Amino acid sequence: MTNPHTPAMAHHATSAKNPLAIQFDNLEQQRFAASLGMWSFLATEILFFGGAFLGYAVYRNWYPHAWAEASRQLDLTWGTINTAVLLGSSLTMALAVDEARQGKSRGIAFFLMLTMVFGTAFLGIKAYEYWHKWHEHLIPGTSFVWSNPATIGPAQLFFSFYFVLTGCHAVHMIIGMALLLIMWFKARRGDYTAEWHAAVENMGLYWHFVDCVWVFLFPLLYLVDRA
Amino acid sequence: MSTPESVMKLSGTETHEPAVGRVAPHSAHAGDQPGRNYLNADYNLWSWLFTTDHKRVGILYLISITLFFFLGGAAAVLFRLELMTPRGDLVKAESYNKLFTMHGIIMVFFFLIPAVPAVLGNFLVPLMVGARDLAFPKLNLASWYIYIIGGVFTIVAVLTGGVDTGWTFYTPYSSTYGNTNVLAAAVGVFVVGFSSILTAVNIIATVHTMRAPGLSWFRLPLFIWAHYATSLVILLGTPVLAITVILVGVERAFRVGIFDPALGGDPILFQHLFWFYSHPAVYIMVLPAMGVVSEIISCFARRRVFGYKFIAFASLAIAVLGFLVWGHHMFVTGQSMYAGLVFSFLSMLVAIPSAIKVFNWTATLFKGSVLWNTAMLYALGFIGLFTMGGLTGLFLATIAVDVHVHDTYFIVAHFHYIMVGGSVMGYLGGIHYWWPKMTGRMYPEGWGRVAAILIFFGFNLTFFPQFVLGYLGMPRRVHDYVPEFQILNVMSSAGASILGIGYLLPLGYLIWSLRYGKPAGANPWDATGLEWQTDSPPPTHNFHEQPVVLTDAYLYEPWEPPAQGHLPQTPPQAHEPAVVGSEGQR
Amino acid sequence: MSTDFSFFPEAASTIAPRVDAVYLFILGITVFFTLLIAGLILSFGIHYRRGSKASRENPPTSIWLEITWSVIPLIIVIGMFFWGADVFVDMRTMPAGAMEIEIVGKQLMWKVQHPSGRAEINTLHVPTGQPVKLRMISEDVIHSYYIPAFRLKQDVLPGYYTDFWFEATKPGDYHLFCAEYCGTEHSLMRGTVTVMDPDEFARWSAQESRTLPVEAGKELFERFRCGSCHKGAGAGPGPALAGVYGSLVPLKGGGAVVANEQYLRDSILDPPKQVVAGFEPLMPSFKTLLSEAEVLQLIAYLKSLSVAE
Amino acid sequence: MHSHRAAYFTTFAALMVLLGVTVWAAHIHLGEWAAAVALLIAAVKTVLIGVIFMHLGSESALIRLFATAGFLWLAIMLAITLSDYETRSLTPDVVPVSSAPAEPTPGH
Repeated sequence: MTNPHTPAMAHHATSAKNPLAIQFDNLEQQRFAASLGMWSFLATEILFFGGAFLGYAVYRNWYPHAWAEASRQLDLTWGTINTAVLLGSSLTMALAVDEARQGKSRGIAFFLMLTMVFGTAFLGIKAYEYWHKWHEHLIPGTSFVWSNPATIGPAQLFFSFYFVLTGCHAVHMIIGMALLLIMWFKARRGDYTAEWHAAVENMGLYWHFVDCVWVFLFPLLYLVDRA
Repeated sequence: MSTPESVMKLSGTETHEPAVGRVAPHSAHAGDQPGRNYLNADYNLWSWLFTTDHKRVGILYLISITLFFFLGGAAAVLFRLELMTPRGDLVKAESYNKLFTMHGIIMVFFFLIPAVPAVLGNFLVPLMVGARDLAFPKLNLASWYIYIIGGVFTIVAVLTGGVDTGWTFYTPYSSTYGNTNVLAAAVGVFVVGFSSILTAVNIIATVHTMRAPGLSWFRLPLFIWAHYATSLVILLGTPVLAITVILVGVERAFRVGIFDPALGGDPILFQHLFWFYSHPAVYIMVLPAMGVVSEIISCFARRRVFGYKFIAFASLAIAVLGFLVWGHHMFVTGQSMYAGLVFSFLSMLVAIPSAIKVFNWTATLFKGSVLWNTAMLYALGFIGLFTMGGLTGLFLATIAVDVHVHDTYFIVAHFHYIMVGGSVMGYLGGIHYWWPKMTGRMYPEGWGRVAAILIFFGFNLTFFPQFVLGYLGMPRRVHDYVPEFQILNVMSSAGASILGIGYLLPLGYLIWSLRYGKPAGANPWDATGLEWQTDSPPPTHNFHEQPVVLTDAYLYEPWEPPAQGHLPQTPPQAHEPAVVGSEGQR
Repeated sequence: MSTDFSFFPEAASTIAPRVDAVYLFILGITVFFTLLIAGLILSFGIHYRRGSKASRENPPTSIWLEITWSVIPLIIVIGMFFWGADVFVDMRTMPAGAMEIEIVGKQLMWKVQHPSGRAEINTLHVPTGQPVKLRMISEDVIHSYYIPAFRLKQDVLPGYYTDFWFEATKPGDYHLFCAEYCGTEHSLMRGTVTVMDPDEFARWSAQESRTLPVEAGKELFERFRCGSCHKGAGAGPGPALAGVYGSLVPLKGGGAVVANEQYLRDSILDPPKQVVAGFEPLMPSFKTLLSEAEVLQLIAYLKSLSVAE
Repeated sequence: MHSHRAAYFTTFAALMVLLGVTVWAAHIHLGEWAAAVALLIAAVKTVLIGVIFMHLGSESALIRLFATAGFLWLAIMLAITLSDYETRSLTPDVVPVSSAPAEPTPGH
């Protein structure tokens, strides 16, 4: 009984020409497992950010005015531009996955590079905003300066959650950018074919998820009450 | 390929053809020469440290988890000795606090949560569903490395001064007032959380997509149902612990007030976030052990598990209801009275699925042919002690009694009855039940039973007096107590030493059996289930031929194979319909 | 405090027998089901042990069995819930006009302040037959004021008042523990609760003529010249304080809150937090100037202002 | 495999419009509805991204279940915890001393 798999060595390398892993029977099963695994991981990410949203919800409920005041300190124009940039990167990521479905390696590489450009732009704007907060002494802790003594406590809470939420989001972006870079090299090498490109699809899921987190973060942090 | 065992290894009833057919799909592995298995496939360290074989990752976990179990146990023996006397005289207050914190953190995060899923789950889930490996073997290895990294952080935290906040890290003590290595321990706990997340993702993907042909959901062994439910709880709970630990770490590292009342923060918010994970975590710890018990009871009672569907859905019900009840840990903090009543009611409901399981296990013994060997002793011990653990949980769910017994030794006794009486007995039962399959060797039956009985009585002597201590009002985590509690504490310490010896025995004879144990055939207990249809120890890719499941699980009654061709109607999720007999049409 | 060994704690408060009743009911249920399960396991295990001649045909698989052992436990636990909830609601409903004692928890120490002016450390003297309400706050971490003989405990939080009430019934000395782990000396944060007859308690209260908290509060009120802003009938920049305790205070920026102790404490230590409608947040914070005990004395004085009107 | 490029561009356009709407909505005085509206718009954007960019539209029901389970559990956590915070001030303690009814307290 000959079989396409090499003799049962513990380590069995899959490659572009032979993507079917030994523990799977067919590529559809392998793709479905990869997608289900990714979505399970995204469920954990939803609850990861969810825990911080719970803290946000409790304190915004307790100190509505203080949080509105603190939220107005954030630069809305840069926030809006940043959201647009991230939505743009989501578009280019989706196009990269679309290219992968058609097996066009060069197209994948191009749109992955575009996604990285948008991602870098987002992180750049974010870094500027962090510098701006540092400059304005809005980093919670001993160096925190706040005009209205009434809300100096809750304002620090707001900025604590601002930095924890956007910080975790930025870390997820950086991890995403690193993965995109690796994937860019592999795409140029032609590792992704129309028949097998689960890695690109999962990268897309991850990137879109990080974008969805920002879709919630932007209104909750920047738009508490701009009326 | 050894032919199915026709003669019953042990004395007793009729023989029968095991309920598994044979088919050779195009992807069979003639490469596995006879005599080659996952253990002797390769001997160098590289093949172990970089293995993607789920069985080897299971063994790696077995070794590291045993190390942590005895580390945590040593801390327990130390402070049990301290508690022999009312005065705090064996160790200083600081070291006592560090000891119970180390015991808590190591036992909860580094033993109980990973034990059954990472050792037995990793090893058996692919075997039981008829797959060649877990869905993501590399992730599985990464899970072990993450576990080791988390362990290193925690051990470094312990060695360089220790942590004295208790395993619950309550603020504001952990974030502002405590001055021990809270940060290092927090990072350790944060990292080890991802290890169980990866195990959960693996189990979910494997159970959904890689079941053998004919293995529909209601033909799955209950071990798989329990691990599937546990994986859901891990997935939906662990990340909340991750963000909680980050918030405490940020508050402590940058002197920022997230839970600090001085800035208007709320220390009870930390408790909400912490217990949202940590109560479901107790179900992560006990559900897999329940899965193990279902397997053992059914095999050694030679009976199909009574109410299979009820036990399966009870596991899922526990997983879901487990997320609604965390407030019963906070009845006496500033939580509102109405929320307390809601949590008390929901906590009552979560007791029902556990009750259903216990009754079903007991009913499985009825009209069975019960063999009292080691694994069965552990399983029956599990049922007895878990019943007491579960029922004493009702005292804590009843809000009026909890006000009195909260943070006393009544609580310590309750959760040890479930964790040690339940999870550890289940884990040891599983280790003994599948030891022949994992190592190809039989353990010494006599010594096994001695250890099981010793553990059962040592356990009861250790923790039953603590119920009485609890209602008398002895608070938790005290190294210096009022004199009238001494008698019960001495009894508890005596029990702890017996329990300690009881745990050392299996360590001894199991290692001994690796070298000198009788070689175990493919199916020493003549159990149903796919893991018993391959060699012991199994070849690297589990099966020489892809098994096909023809009937329900645990079919120990006499059974005739269905007419040829009329076979699995409900193909597993992602396969094309696998009709046996038509070769190559896959 | 009986130092001889006993299996059951004394019951020295009105709520204790009720908690014991629920406890014994559940204990009965636990013993019954444990023996039932253990008995069934042993009897089935032995009667149907491998190789025994017991008949084994047509083992039952009835759905009714499943339903019975789902519904019966459900009914039992629902019963437990309602009984426990009933006792708990009474625990949490503060009786009107209870004697209010203030307790400040600090690592290794319980500072107690009686309305009669007496102060205690790590001890608590209470009369029998009269509801006593303890209002508690912590100066550092979370503690838990626990009197096993009364079957009651309540966590003591930093920054937020928590309270619980009891009515002592049996004179004697009882243990007082800190039940929430609060650091190195958690186990030594113990004390004694002494329950006395009302007249003996009255004599005890009068023994040391300490200043009444109301007087101490008045002295603090004058020392910090609170009256310079809080003149009568809102004449000054601060709202009038006479009759403020218990009234519904409209807040600047909408909403209103009942001026309970928590509101008064927050307004003293963190004035701009909830500014009264029609006033500006001019009041400086007294957070560094007043200890929790002094804040409680000021609040006692403010409450006396409303009763005096 | 044909390209969905057109669908992605229209989705992107819709997302940008919704971004504008959410910014505009923050500037009009909605009072306590502001949070609800902002979350609603964000939810719509997330569903758009999920269904089209993340191909949930064409995935099997099981994967859609896993996608929504995370949000469901988040809702459980938020709902029960916030219910505690809402009812914390409702403890049935005594009406404050000053306006306590004049009935004689037992035991005096």
